[in-house]
Amino acid sequence: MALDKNGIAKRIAKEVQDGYYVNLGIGIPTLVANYVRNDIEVEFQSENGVLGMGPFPFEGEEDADIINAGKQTITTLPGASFFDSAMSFSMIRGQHVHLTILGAMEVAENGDIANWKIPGRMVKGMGGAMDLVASAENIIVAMMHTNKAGESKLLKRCSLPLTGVGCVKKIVTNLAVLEVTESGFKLLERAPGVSVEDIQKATEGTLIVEGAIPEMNL
Amino acid sequence: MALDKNGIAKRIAKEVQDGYYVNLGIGIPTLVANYVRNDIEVEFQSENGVLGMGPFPFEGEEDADIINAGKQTITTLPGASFFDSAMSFSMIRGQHVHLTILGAMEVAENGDIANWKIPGRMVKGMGGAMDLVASAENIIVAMMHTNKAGESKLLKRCSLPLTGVGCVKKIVTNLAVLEVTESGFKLLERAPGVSVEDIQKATEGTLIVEGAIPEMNL
Amino acid sequence: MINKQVAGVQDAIAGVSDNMTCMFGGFGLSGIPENAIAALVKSGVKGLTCISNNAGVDDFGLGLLLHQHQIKKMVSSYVGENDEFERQMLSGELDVELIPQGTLAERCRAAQAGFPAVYTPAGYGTEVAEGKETREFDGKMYVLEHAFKADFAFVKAWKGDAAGNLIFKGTARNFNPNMCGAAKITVAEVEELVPVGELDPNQIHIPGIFVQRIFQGEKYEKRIEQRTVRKRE
Amino acid sequence: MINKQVAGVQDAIAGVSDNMTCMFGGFGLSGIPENAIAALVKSGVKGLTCISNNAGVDDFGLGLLLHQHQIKKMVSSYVGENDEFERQMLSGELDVELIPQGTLAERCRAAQAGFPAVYTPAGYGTEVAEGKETREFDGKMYVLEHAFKADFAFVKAWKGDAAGNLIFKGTARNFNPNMCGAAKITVAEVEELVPVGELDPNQIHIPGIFVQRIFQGEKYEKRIEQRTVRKRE
Repeated sequence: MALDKNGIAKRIAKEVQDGYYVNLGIGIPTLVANYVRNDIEVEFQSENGVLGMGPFPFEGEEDADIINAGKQTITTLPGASFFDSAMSFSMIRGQHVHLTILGAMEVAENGDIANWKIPGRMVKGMGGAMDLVASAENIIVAMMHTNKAGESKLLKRCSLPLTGVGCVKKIVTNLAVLEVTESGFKLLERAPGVSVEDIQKATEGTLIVEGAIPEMNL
Repeated sequence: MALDKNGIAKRIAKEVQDGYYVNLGIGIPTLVANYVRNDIEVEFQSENGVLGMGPFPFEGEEDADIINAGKQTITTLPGASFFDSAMSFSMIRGQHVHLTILGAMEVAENGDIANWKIPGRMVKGMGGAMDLVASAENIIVAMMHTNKAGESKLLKRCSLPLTGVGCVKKIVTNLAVLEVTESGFKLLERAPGVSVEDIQKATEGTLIVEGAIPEMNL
Repeated sequence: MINKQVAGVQDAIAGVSDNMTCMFGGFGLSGIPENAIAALVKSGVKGLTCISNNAGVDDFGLGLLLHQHQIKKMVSSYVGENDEFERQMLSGELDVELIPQGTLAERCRAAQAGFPAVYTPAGYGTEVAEGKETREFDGKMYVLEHAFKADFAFVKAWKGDAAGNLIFKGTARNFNPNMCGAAKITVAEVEELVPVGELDPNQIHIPGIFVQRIFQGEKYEKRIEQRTVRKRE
Repeated sequence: MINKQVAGVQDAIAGVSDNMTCMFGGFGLSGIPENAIAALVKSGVKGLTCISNNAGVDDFGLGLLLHQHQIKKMVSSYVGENDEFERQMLSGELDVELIPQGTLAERCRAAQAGFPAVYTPAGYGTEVAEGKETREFDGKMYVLEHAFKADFAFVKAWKGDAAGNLIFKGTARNFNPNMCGAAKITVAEVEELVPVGELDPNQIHIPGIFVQRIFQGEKYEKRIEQRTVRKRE
């Protein structure tokens, strides 16, 4: 059975390691924070200028001056810090942030990513996504395997304007976990009950299947 | 009579205008602070990371953590701030500091300055001088007109390794006030009792004398 | 101490004229110069090029200037949540230049710090880099991005003093410190103007040298865009 | 919270080996990592390239490492006040690269912030620019200066916590914040290590993400180089 958004977030949470500073994009990535093991030490950075984000505030305790990059009211944990935008992107560009998790409209088998613009439609902008994907050593894309029209989002070449080139390392979708390799999308894991054929059918780009593909352990 | 170091400082202090942020080099420039009119508002910046320097501390109140670029213990005035070296040079490079006053071994008639290195001798380094002269819009050199051997320090071309090119605007020496112009050192003022001939004799570079040259009003 | 205090918002915006380029601090509606924006709306100044991470919402922030057709061009990283913006953009009335958020921050910082341009990896290989110089360093590609040139920077801080020293609060800090000194004239508005000497010199985020005018805003709405909360258990 | 605290200076300098490049914060003797330097002297590590604005005095600061012939090269802006330094430099034993102070600060910041190089006007037309790329922007000439590449950065702060957050005091701040995160491993020593949560998140100069190891120094001499005072009237 294909995963839902929370399932994807749950699977990605397993990629988060002890001692990681992590930047979470808007959407599914935001949910990842809910599933990180609590026996490891992880800090969440938001590019608008906070490190050490905690959960949402209790009702009545919201502060307009303490938000995340999704403009949501948040709290901070002990050890947190606030800083300006230039310093925030120093953390990102300088690769001090270990892991970036973000959504995508398309990913190509060479690691290109498109997630900011659909020609002809109102374009909202790239925000910090172009800095994040151009800088992070470790980028995981969280997305549905196909779009609303049922078309694959894992392509030979992106058709939409790019956000970054050759930068995506891993993709977790509702159907599978895939690694971007020199020869294409290498299938690592299947969602529970999803077959390799299902994944193949939903993948336009080159899919590499080697040996038996295990089911995700969630 | 030629000025002493305090006389030079006193004359330069008249160049400091209301609302100026000023960086003072080591030596004669440091003395300028003592002679700035107290009916104008001026703030002194030191490139090691302080704005709003005050006088030396009272005996027993020295703080190893509060020094100027000459490594002297200092105090700060109300409204002062501390900052890191990168921000300090942002103030300088970004031309937020209005006036830089520094010493020199040689100045050339095209505005070149040499003040950091004598080949064959122990070289201590340029410190912040190269940043200051390359950035400041308004640079005044404070120095003796001749060196200890009696040789002119106002030259056609500098003989020593340069600190910066075409940057000096004004020079105040023990003998004169001079402006650097496209055609050479323009004599603006004489030290009290010093003749134009005295100045001409002590100046190797092109000296421009137009009309009567007034004595300095100290 | 060099005194930067002006009587109020009218003196603070003096000199802003048609077709100027202005920077505005803030991320979403957090940390925006509310009082300066309100005064600019009243002033009727037109043809502004605005450098701001976002463009406000329909009835607040830069959205107020958009609504009065006072903005000719926006330079931003993200401009969602604004119907009037969308309408003007799609009709071609409004020119929009979208740039990466880190690039926006660093082009401000470059202007503040006297750097002509910076090499950033952001946007390499995308349409953002089209027509721009690119260059390899150590096997990685970078895009040359130039320092902004702006006439005014409007920033908002939490506390400040007449010397122009500023302290920001929480994530309302964002682009505000990077814009100070990045324009010919920096106008800072603060929630609280404290007596000179009250701010700890060690804890000042932006020294007064980067600020030309400072005033205490009359009031701050500090609107929240996404009120997210959790229930007490 | 990611814990950066190490037991003491020995753990803090673990991994420093011969011929590495190390950054040291401080201006003159103000804000230098006294405890790390003392431990490096004891460790006997040799062939170090040191990036530091100054080189200490004969019997303190980096002068202690020089005295034991542990330094191969100094990258500094000013190296006076040190006889042993002079002797080693003139004899050719010690390699010295002198660079402008603002360039030194910005090459640190570039490394911290992921910029490969910066264009600075400092040193243009001087021997500092020899062999370097120069370029005109808007009629002014600039020199391309590259980000430092260092193995360790040793910095000293006033207060810190186990998360690696740092607050500096007075002009002892200087190069210390710019060096945090500018090397593969940043080692911070503090006068006082406070419980996590005690530092105001709004007033932290360097967030812990830039620091890999932190410890409280056993003692600080904080020597004054030029004790200048005035008499009470």
